[in-house]
Amino acid sequence: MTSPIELEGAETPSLVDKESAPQEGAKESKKLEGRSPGQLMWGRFKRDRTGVISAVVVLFFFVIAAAAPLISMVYGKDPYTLYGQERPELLDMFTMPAGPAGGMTGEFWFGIEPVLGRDVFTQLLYGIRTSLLTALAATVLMTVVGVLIGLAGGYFGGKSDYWLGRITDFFMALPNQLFFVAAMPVITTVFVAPDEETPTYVRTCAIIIVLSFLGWMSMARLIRAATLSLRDREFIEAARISGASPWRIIRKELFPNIVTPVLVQFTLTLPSTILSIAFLSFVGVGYVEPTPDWGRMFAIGARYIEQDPYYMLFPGVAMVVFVVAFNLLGDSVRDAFDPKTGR
Amino acid sequence: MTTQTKPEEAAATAAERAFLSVRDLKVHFSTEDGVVKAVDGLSFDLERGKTLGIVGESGSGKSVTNLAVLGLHNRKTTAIDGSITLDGQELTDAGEKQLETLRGKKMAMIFQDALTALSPYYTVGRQIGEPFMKHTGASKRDARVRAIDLLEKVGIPHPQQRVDDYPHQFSGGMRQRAMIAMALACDPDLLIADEPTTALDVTVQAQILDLLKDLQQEFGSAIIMITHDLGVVANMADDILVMYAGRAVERGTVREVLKAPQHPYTWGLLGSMPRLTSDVDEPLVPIPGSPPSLLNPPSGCAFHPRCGFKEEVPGGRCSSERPLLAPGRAAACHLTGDQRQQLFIETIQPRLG
Amino acid sequence: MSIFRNRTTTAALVAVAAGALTLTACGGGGGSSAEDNSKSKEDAKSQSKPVQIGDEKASTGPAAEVPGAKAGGTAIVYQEADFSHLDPGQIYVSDGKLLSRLIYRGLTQYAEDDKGNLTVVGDLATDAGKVSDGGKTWTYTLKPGLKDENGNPINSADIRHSVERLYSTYITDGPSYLQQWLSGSGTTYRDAYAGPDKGKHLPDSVLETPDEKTVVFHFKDAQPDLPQMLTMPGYSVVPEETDTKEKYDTDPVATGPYKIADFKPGKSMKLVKNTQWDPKSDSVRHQYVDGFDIEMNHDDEDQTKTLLADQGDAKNAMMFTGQVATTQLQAVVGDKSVLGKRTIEGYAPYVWQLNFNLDRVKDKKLRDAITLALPATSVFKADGGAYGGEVANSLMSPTTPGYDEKYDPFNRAKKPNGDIEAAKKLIEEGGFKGKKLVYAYGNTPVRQQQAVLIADALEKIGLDIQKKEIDSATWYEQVGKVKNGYDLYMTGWGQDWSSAATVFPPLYDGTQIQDGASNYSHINDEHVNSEIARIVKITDTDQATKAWDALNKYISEKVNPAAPIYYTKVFQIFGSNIGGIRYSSDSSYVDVTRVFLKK
Amino acid sequence: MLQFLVRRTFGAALILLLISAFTFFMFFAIPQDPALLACGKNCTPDALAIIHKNLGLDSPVPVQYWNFLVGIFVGRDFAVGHCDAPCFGVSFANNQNVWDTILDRFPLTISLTVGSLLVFLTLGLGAGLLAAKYRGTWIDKVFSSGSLVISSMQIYFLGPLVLLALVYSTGWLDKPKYVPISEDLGGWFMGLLIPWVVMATIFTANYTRMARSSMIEQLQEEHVKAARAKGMSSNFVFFRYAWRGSLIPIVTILGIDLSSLLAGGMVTEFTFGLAGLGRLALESVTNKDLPMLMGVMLISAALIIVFNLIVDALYAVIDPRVRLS
Repeated sequence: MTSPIELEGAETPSLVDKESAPQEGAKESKKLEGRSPGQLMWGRFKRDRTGVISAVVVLFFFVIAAAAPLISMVYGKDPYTLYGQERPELLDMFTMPAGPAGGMTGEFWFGIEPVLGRDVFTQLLYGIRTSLLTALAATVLMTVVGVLIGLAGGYFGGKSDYWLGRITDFFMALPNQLFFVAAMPVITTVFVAPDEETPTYVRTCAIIIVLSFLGWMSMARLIRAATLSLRDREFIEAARISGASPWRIIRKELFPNIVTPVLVQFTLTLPSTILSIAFLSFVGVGYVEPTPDWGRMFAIGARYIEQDPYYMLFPGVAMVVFVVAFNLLGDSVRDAFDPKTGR
Repeated sequence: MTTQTKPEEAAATAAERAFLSVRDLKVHFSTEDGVVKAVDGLSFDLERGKTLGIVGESGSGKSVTNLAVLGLHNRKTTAIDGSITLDGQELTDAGEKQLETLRGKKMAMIFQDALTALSPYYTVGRQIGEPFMKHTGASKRDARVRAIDLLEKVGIPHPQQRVDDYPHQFSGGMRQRAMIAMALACDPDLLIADEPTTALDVTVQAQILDLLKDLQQEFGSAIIMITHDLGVVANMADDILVMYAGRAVERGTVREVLKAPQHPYTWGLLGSMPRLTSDVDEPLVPIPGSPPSLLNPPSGCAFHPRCGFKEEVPGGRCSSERPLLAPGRAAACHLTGDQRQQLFIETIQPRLG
Repeated sequence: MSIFRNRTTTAALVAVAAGALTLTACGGGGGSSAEDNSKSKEDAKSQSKPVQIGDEKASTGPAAEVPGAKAGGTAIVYQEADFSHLDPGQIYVSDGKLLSRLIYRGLTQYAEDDKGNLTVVGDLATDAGKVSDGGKTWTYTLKPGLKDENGNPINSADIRHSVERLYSTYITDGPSYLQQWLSGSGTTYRDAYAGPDKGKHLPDSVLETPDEKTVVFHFKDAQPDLPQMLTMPGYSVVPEETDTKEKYDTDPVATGPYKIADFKPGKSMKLVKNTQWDPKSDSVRHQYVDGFDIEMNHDDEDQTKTLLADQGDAKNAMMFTGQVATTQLQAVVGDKSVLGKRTIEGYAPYVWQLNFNLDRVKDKKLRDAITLALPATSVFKADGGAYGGEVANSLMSPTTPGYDEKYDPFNRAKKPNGDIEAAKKLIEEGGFKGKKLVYAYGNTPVRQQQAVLIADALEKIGLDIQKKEIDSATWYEQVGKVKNGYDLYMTGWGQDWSSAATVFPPLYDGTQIQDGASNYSHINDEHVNSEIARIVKITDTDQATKAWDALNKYISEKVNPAAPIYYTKVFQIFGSNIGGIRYSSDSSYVDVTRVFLKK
Repeated sequence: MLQFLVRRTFGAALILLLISAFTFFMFFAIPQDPALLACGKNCTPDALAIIHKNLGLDSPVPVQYWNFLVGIFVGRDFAVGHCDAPCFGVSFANNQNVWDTILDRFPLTISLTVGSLLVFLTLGLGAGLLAAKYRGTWIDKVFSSGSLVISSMQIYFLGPLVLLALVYSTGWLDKPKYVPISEDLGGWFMGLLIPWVVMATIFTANYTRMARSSMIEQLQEEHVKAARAKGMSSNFVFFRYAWRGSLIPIVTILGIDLSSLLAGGMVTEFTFGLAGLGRLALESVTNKDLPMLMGVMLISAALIIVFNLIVDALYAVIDPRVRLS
């Protein structure tokens, strides 16, 4: 039993499990005096040091992603100029950065890219920007689709649930990553004139569409299960008997109770979406040269890891930090919503 | 029956000393929001063969008390102070291993909702037999025989077949009976029943209570009956303890407390209970306000923010000074005995009808 | 006629080093040791002299022993992908060529000395061929006692059958020189004869087998290059009685020193000694090792790392068409115990050029500007670093007879990485600023990087470059369409044998423009067309060579249909126990016929 | 039960049919002639026409699809020879029989996937259980955060690193390779050890988290409390009562992860140069080799369906409520 249900308690007639969780009961009694669930969640979250730090880290990534153009302006480099080509002394005869540690200098903070000789720092900034924004859009879209389908199936049950379930099964049975790879060229070739460069926004849209088209099922299943378990609960029944419309019940009664699984799933999905985008770029159907992309940096870095491990260093560390922070943040968000399952 | 001697034993000792004795028990949880004083200085005694009813609203500390007796509180976040002695043995400082040998054998618990308290993954028979095997070293087959025995005793038809059923194949009442059978597996001396009938409908409720009474007579166990339903207490208990905000506010025999309650909170409880004899048009009178926060309980008498009689006490003592509960038949209230009697007779009793 | 292609490789996923899989039959080449990079053009020049024709003595086995060679042991071969074909008639690419050197024999083959000089000698035939009728008739006599792996004798009927089956519809991928020379150019030869399946033979006026040992070819025109052409693996013998047609591609019959003992498509192939092969009948091949275990699915990087580490089995391992991976160059070059001792290096015959689609890029000034602006150094370095290639000064390869190293129409010597200023001037003169051009590239990491480099340079001179990525597996098919819709695309081409006659006609003959033809720039110049028609008929090699050189200069200066960018090089590494490794000018990879295990 | 089986089989067949149709028609939406792949260097219109005929590309797309479906059950004749049922056609790229190729690659993929599954279930669940058992202690922190950090590294990052550390620089292990289990058990095990572990890492953390959090959740369940109230030892309660309940969400996640498992196999095979289905799939996609793509797609989907059946069976084994309703 999750605590959002108990928070509902004040306005629902049945609260059978209060006594079984005395700590909760004790705390509820205070909550009921004043603060809203949101404030409580925020209060609890604020006290979770790991959560706050992870949130700061994640926020930091989003901020630098958003401010990439600004930062690069101040820094005085951009991710497209081939510095190594304009200044041949930057690359050695193997087209690797000539300077030590991947060519890190006061001028090129994170070194320069092998072969083409672009600036790694701005490349990473813009790469994070590309990946994050694409992943965010895709994850939001697949979350929305998943929640809607899950709610519809779980709440209405019967035939619609059956068919939605079958559709979900169908998509689950698809070898996803294979389909990403197979579908991407189709989308890009169908929508772009044969003699024009595929614009980056078309690729972005294609990636978002493909990923969310094939990525909503876990969310839908989760929400369906949660909705099913909630549907027959007394407070829903009560709302139904009191004549509330299905939409109202979904919105007012069901939705607040599935926020936790949705948020937790969202925080799980976002990093994995970033990794899926990286996968697409890795096999050459996602972003292509010269778009700076986090995932593509891995593909490049993996190619030169032995000669120039420093190129991989910053994207790699950044990725690990980001994914870890995001996962910890997910835990904290869940704890804040539902202290029982936390640490 | 393997422990035929027990009832006589119990009968012999019950008169001499309390079987369970709780003294100045404090159970404090540390949570992220601060320290919750779930139980704060509780004392009571219980003899063998007797039933103590603990009554109170949600969050008044009655369930916590019993979890503390069983040692099932979270040891990392809970601080326990005071003493709990069971059959002369101190429980608050007992080790986990020691408690394990006591739980199920000397003291057992009947949970409120058998649906959640029985594991869905194992058969009823197995769950009943498990403690028997553990405490008596019986074989699997003996445990099964024992389970069938117990199921029969608690009134499950065709126990031979039902013993291999899973809890979800039982009806609500049957599940509760199975739950009771599980608690009785080793003929415990102390039975804690945490709202054993709340989740059941009224006819089944009565059956279960009758069952408990019968069993108590047969085994001579002491029972703690936790409930917020005064009707159940009236039916079952010998003594009553009324709890509010982690403390006992009134104590006495069933007759004393129900016929002549002394604490305004008890009055409130009685007033909010429907009676067959009362006029249909007469509204129930709920206690105004909601239970206090245990993180930050009200000063003085914890009940004073909801109490309708605090003006009767001069000098605002209700909000500044905490009333104490005297031993024996008593109530923790600043009202004098006369005031209580007068108020009860003049304002409360007419309402109760 | 050869191009870079390999359709079974997942090229999109691999860092394709140097030229991925390259094609067969090339003359010339570099030395067997790793020289200083800058010197190799000199070496190539000395080796791009015309091929010698060997006599009967040079064609008589057994082959001269390789110094220090020992018999026994099994060599392990790392390959990235499965062989695209096993049917000789379908073999055109290098992996098949190397394999065919071990398991097949044709009428002629190349003998090679330590300097990479090539001599055509008889293989199944007693010599490189006897010419008559002004070069129109060639007569071959088979050596005595030849047998295939089943012990069936190989006679003139088998040769006739091997030629005739090339006309069958299931033969689609192999070279078509012989068929075209015998029965008509383009695909018209298929109309002349439909293959042997219906019991019909080519008329004696075309192909004649007067007795069991004699084969006579009658051509319409003089074909001075026939002995070289017949060394191509595509013209290896397929014994008539065991020809399974379509299925031959997976289960062929061996005639060379080794035969296939076990073949798991896409995974592995085991070669063992072919006991029916008689060393006395072969003046080139050896049979030192007991067999080859070919393990597939090792990409270049993997091969290089494993061979460089030289642990356990890898000591006995070698590359076929693998190359030192770009990413491993530093490690290999930096290891003194490896470089030159366990590596071979040499020119591949390929010229990478940026084709202009002349149907769309019509202004020569624009073409010249682009040619001048190309960052040739950066582009070749992206494809294998310093050891991957060399800036190209001309459309002719240093390995092709007639190559002129001093010829430099686009100032590559002084400005190897592009002359932006000069290009800008031309752009301004022509008013091309802001012109939109579509640059197509095969979608692999290397081509992507090159696209960035090229687009960057061309945008600097004021052009609007639209980069269009294309599946690398069908790259040549797509740019090979006449109406491909692209303006600029890079292709690589290498000679099939040591003559410009295998370069200029396919690439620049305007009469051959059609879908699938290799005239990628669609050049259709009267003078070029007539010159090509004239030069291919010249039987005097020196004279022809001079004429090709002159035509090369005309094409670049007067038409400029394609900008030369770089020449590719081959760099391979071997396990420490592999002996006899030598760069082969014939295959442009290691000479597999003389490999042995040292211990 | 019979009805259930019939329904599941029917459903599976329908899913496979839909996937094949989806793939087929999506493939033909690409404005590129699939015959180009089989065409070779001299891709003249004549040659193209021959290939169209050879590969059966000369009929309308729905007819081709029908031929494909029929071929699966009764076999087909191609210019390159007869293809026995089940016939998934021949590769455009090299005329190989698709079904034979798949059969050939299948054992590796199954070895890799199942092996890695076992590794990450053992490691992940083990770490999760330990973390839950010692919740709040350093053990919990080490296992929880350790698995989180490790799984944040990707196969194509971790793989080369591991190779460098264990194979190239030290020579402690041989390069990963596939030896059929029937030929050499030890070789099979040693050859796949690195791929198993590397592939398992990306999944481990998920299971550690899941095992940990659902154990913690289960430990607060009433029936767990009830079991302790009747005197069962905490270990007994932990491993019998709580564990059993935790399995349900874990199995659910496992069902969801199955297709990622195939994808993980794909990247792993590629990273270590192993020739399995994943590599075949990538090759066929990048090459636009339709028959091979269809074959791999269908076999992968069938695998997922079979795995899902196993997962459903697991539900029934774990939870009698599922079994008996």
